[in-house]
Amino acid sequence: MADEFILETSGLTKEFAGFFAVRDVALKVRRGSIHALIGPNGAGKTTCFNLLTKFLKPTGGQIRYKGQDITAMPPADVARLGLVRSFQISAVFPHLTALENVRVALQRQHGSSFDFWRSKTVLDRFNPRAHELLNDVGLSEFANTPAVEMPYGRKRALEIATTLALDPEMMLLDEPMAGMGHEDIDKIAALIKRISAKYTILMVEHNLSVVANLSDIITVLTRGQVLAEGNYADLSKDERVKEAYLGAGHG
Amino acid sequence: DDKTVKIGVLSDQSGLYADLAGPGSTLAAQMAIEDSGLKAKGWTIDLISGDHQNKPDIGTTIARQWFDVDKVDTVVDVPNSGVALAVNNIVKEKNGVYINSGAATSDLTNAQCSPNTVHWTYDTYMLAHATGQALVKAGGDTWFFLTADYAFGAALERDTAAVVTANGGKVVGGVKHPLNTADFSSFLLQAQASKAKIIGLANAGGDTTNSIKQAAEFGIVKGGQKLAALLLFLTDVKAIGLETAQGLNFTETFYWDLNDNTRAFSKRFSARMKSGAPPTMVQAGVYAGLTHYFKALEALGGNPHDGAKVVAKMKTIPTDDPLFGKGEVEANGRVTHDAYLFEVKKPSESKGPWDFYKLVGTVPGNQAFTPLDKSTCALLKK
Amino acid sequence: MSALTDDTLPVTPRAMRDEMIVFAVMAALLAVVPFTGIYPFFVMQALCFALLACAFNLLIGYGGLLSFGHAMFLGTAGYVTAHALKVWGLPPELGIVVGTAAAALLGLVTGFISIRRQGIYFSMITLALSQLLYFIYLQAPFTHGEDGIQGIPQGRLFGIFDLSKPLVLYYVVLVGFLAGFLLIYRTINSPFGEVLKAIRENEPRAISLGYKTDQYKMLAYILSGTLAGFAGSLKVFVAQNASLTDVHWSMSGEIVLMTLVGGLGTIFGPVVGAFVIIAMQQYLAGFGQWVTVIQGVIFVACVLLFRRGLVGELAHMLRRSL
Amino acid sequence: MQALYAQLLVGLINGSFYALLSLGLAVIFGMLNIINFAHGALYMMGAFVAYFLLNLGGINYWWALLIAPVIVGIFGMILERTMLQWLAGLDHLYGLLLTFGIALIVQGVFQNYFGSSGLPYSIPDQLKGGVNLGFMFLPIYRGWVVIFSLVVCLATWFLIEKTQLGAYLRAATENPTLVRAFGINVPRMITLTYGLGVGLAALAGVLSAPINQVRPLMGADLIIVVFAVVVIGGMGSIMGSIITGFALGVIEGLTKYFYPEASNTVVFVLMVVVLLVKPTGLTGRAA
Amino acid sequence: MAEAQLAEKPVAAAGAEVLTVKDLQAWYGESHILHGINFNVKAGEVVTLLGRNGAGKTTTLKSVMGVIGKRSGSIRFDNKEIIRATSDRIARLGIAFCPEERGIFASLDVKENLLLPPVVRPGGLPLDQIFTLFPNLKERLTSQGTKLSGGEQQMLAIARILRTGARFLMLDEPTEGLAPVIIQQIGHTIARLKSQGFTILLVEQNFRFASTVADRYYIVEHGKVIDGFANSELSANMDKLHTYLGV
Ligand SMILES: Nc1ncnc2c1ncn2[C@@H]1O[C@H](COP(=O)(O)OP(=O)(O)OP(=O)(O)O)[C@@H](O)[C@H]1O
Ligand SMILES: Nc1ncnc2c1ncn2[C@@H]1O[C@H](COP(=O)(O)OP(=O)(O)OP(=O)(O)O)[C@@H](O)[C@H]1O
Ligand SMILES: [Mg+2]
Ligand SMILES: [Mg+2]
Repeated sequence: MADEFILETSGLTKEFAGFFAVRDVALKVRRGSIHALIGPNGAGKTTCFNLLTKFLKPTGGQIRYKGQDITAMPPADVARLGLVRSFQISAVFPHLTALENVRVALQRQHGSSFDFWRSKTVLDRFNPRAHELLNDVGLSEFANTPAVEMPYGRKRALEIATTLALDPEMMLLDEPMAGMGHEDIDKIAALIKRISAKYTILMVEHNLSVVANLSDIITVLTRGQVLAEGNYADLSKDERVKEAYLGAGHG
Repeated sequence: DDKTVKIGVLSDQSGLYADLAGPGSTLAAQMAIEDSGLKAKGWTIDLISGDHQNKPDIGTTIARQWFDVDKVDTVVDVPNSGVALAVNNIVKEKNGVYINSGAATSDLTNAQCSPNTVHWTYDTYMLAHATGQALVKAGGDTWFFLTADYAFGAALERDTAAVVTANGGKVVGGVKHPLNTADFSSFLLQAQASKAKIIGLANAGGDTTNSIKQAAEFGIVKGGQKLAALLLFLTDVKAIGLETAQGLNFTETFYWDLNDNTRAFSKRFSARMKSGAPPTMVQAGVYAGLTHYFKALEALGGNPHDGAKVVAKMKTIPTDDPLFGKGEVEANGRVTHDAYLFEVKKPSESKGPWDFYKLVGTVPGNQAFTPLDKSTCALLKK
Repeated sequence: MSALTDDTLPVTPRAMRDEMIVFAVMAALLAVVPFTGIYPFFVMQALCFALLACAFNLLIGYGGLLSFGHAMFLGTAGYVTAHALKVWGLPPELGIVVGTAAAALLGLVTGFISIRRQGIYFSMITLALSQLLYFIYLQAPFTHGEDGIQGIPQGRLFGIFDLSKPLVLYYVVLVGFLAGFLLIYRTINSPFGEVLKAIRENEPRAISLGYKTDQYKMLAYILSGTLAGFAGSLKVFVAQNASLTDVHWSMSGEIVLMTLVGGLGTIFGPVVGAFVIIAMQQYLAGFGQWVTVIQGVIFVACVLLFRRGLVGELAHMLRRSL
Repeated sequence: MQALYAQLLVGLINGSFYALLSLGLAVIFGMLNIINFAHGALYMMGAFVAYFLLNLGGINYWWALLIAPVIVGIFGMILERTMLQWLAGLDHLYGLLLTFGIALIVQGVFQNYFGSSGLPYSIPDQLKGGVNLGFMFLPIYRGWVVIFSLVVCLATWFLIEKTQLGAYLRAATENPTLVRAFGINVPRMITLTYGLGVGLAALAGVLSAPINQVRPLMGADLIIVVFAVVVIGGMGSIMGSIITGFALGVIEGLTKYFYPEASNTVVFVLMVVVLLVKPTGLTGRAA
Repeated sequence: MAEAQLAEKPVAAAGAEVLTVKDLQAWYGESHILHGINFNVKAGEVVTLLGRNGAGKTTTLKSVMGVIGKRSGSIRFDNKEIIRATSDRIARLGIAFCPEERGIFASLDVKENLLLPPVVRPGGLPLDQIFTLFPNLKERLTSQGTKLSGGEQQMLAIARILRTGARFLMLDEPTEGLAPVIIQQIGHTIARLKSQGFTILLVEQNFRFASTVADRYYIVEHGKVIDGFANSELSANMDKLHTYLGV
């Protein structure tokens, strides 16, 4: 049944001048699940994300999203189909306020973005929803703060709120917890858990407790290839995974 | 009677033409006012100057403002053909007097002629005819043109070529180069290969000086070909240096060392110039044009604010001044006077810092400029 | 590009109210100019350049795209309008329409070539395109080369307003300027303007949100070019000539200067900048040879001392967006 | 056909000026992130200094080749210390505007004192005359220009791309604060680099003095073309601008033969074409 | 050999204060970020600054390094006052800094990045040791610096300052974005460096990691140091830590 997997790849490969960053990856992401992609540094996780969201062109292989072949689609179109990503290095609109950051995303969702003859007060109708989203990620007090002035961890939260504003069917989160303090990590983890009821999530994360707590299924990538797949309990017993990723003292 | 006039010297004060017009033109105008003796006769004459920066926009705005706000009656000089033509329209609209000395375009007295305009010193037709005719007669019967690719260059080439053929010569080739070219070697190679006896430089300013300089480098003159600069000023020769410029032929209508009158004037002039330079023909033209203008004012006896009337008066009086000698203002506004073919001296022949020219021939005023029957000026059809 | 607009303050409703007040003051001041003894032609010319600078500012200040060839819109519209009036004998309103449309078309064509380039490469490709156009205009017979199109008839707007009367012309130009200014202001503060700002801030992120950023930049570019062309058409009636200086790269440079002197990315900066630069050209004309030196000193001082531009500095002092 | 060889050769000669000038510009852009609009004015100063050295100090062309770049380079370093350094980290536009202002001032001052038509400077005796190559007459001086500038270009390229000093420079462009925190006196290094770039411009000025009039505006006309060369080569790429400089000379030479009116425009056609095919220039990195 | 050499040349006698920060205040433009930071680091110690996001930890390191425009108070390093010194001088005194945002240079390849920081004194780690620590780097030496994966860039940022011979290292969140295996390696590295006489000032969010390497902790909050204790007192302070950090 095609509907079971929202995203499927086969033979996905990316080569940089003779170096295979991703090689022959077959990935199946089940609708409604939280799927984690882990692996040592340089394993090709970010490259994988870039391929899935079309920021990079695959050297080979195929990507199917909701049964549709998106291998040759431009990035903005992919986003419009509801497959949206966050960036490993935090990506916000620095001189817009948190509220405006979120609103830009809401606006795309609801059209009228080319209307240069209308006043932007028409955008005020998005404010309630924007505040709601900021509230969800604990940023209410920052609504009118320009993003540059926010601490690093808050920027990550803002980025997630912006992504959620698109009401995507599937979210790709690249190290959403990197650089966050414990409180924030817990907050965002809870948030991810909560939204996973509605959305499918594929995430890259090095924070093992997060991975362990959140993910339904984990794919381990090394040297561009899939090493193993399974749930946390199984994988933490897998010798190969231990050696390549977890190191001694886990399990 | 109203005996006040205001004169505006509109020139290029800071750009390419600043040396040959610019502050020197203002000085020439100043001297013309002093020499006219009108002050003693109860006239008040004010002088202002402006910098059109070689932009038609700025030129017209200054001119318009001069008429509207500063109550200027007369605009003089205006080098740069584009600006000159633009100002021409304004002066006509405001019914002022326009004594152009600095511009080369013969359109001022042809298609675009105006009852308010007098064109003094030179124009492309004159340059082409005087130089072309004299050189062909001296045996330079095959020509190659190095032409600046804009209307002025094209006009110079067209007019010269016509004279050359009319006098039995032949144009064997030519090349158009863009304005402000730094390197002419390519074009000079083509000129060299054409084997023409005369290489006509239908360009101006830096283009002319650079092409002359590089022609020397490529041994063009040594190889037996001759350069004819169709438009060259005293300041250009100074800039190139006699070493390189020697033997060059070209036409001017004024040279400081022409006769006692010009020498006397030039001595007074250079004493007051910051650089100590003698007047160029454009600056001399400003002096002479204003001198003639003052004669007309005196003849009118006052009320100098109807420009067309003043110019009409200028046309009825024959011109005669110490710098350009005798001539007349023709019905189309063209002033005729003698033109001279010069050759640049060898360094050994030069006796002073500005002693550059040898006179080789004189073209009488009535032959040097566009004959009235060939002028396309609408004023002539009346 | 972000360093250019680091000081941009978020636009709040209060800011918009402030801006409307300043706008009203500006319009009122301009409306009484003819009765103050200030020379109207100077103001008219400055208004044309002000509109031009505002159009340019729309692209750089809000779209983050520095065009170094904006003179091509000014010049193209100028030539086309001049030709339409003089040779085709069209009435003024049609002349303006044709000229502005030509600029829009030019925006479409050049935008298609340039819009995908980034940063300095965008600037340079626009410069290159405008130089190509300069070459074409130098060669094309209808422009009359360096002599330009001269003595353009001003005619009667809508058959009613006699544009050869300075007072009438002044108000026509003023209305044209204010209309153009308001359109730009609205564009900046429209849903479209918001997206544009987001793209300027972080383009990859905007793409990942599903925006086809090239299309937004393209629209901004065409709008900016069209309005610049509109300014060029108006200018024909003021200067009564169209010449190569309007297409030359130094004119593009001047547009940048005006915007910068006034304050990049500020609403009123380009207007102030245009007035300052035009005034400088007019009043420094009397300084003869020193004019370039004085200009140079002013630019240096601007960069070293008033980096945000005159309006930008003021806005910064008042903590307002202007 | 022979005429064509001749055109290619003179094109190459011209190209060496473009290469030298754009090299200096690329060094300054690459290392300081400043679009040095004053480059043309400094080139002009190089030529003028050579003139003064000869006419006031009796110092000949050969010494001028060495001394003039140093003098102008020092002038450049003073500019950098007093003005440009305050622009570090700001957008390119400010550097461009500031150097544009500087160019206006320098050119204006020279114009005031020396007029716009310029001064003569003649070819040194050792390089006078020419050789007949069969297909053309080659002035010896021009031959010298090509060879000399080629050597200078390659030496500069090596310094910047292949030495540790060059690595400091490149890194300092991206993140001067961090490089400084590694213990390198970045401000001084930047000043010296600007001096180097400016010195290259002055050197080109000295080289061109015997060929062109020594005019205050000699650089103003050239600067836009040189910019184009740098962009086509890829902003900041040293090798890119050297190669493009020479190549443009040749292409221009051919244009002068086949369609001379367009010879000043061909560089822009080239730029449009190159940027359409390769968005960051021939060898450029992303902007 | 290298290790023996290193051991002979400690920066200061063990136990002496290498870095003493008193009443440090710092500003970003108009905003006052640090309001009086006090702490010290003794030779051969690993000291960790802990605190919530935005507390001012990075700013403290940057102030020591001299890259914050406006700062006041006193920073003494090796008994020299450096509050007013420029960062290049500070670096040559033997302080090396690995920034939070990594600061890998795009215009340099990996090797050039690695060799960039000049050697300020003898005794840095030789290249082969660095490559055993971070094998990924060896493989990608000719890549453009910023084409490395996030984690590889972090490794590069740490590796390059180990070469310089600086004996006082400031690492700002060195484990961010690294895989657990690598984090363990970095832990070992820090322990090794410490045993060789290096002094390390660490900023960490990853408390679990910090607790494996640190000798002492300081807690930073709102631009002030509000508490400090030794690793041995850790268990006694767990409750406090919980309220400070939410661990
Ligand atoms: N544009 C590129 N050119 C060359 N090599 C690249 C490029 N992008 C990535 N790589 C290489 O591909 C490999 C995979 O990189 P990627 O960023 O996907 O790793 P990752 O799994 O996300 O690692 P991390 O956990 O450290 O972020 C790395 O070795 C990297 O150096
Ligand atoms: N460039 C800057 N301009 C203005 N404020 C800044 C700047 N950088 C940081 N800040 C502010 O300074 C405060 C301290 O920041 P700092 O980076 O030192 O925190 P930190 O403790 O390192 O936090 P994190 O754990 O997120 O790295 C924060 O409130 C932050 O918003
Ligand atoms: Mg990654
Ligand atoms: Mg930090």
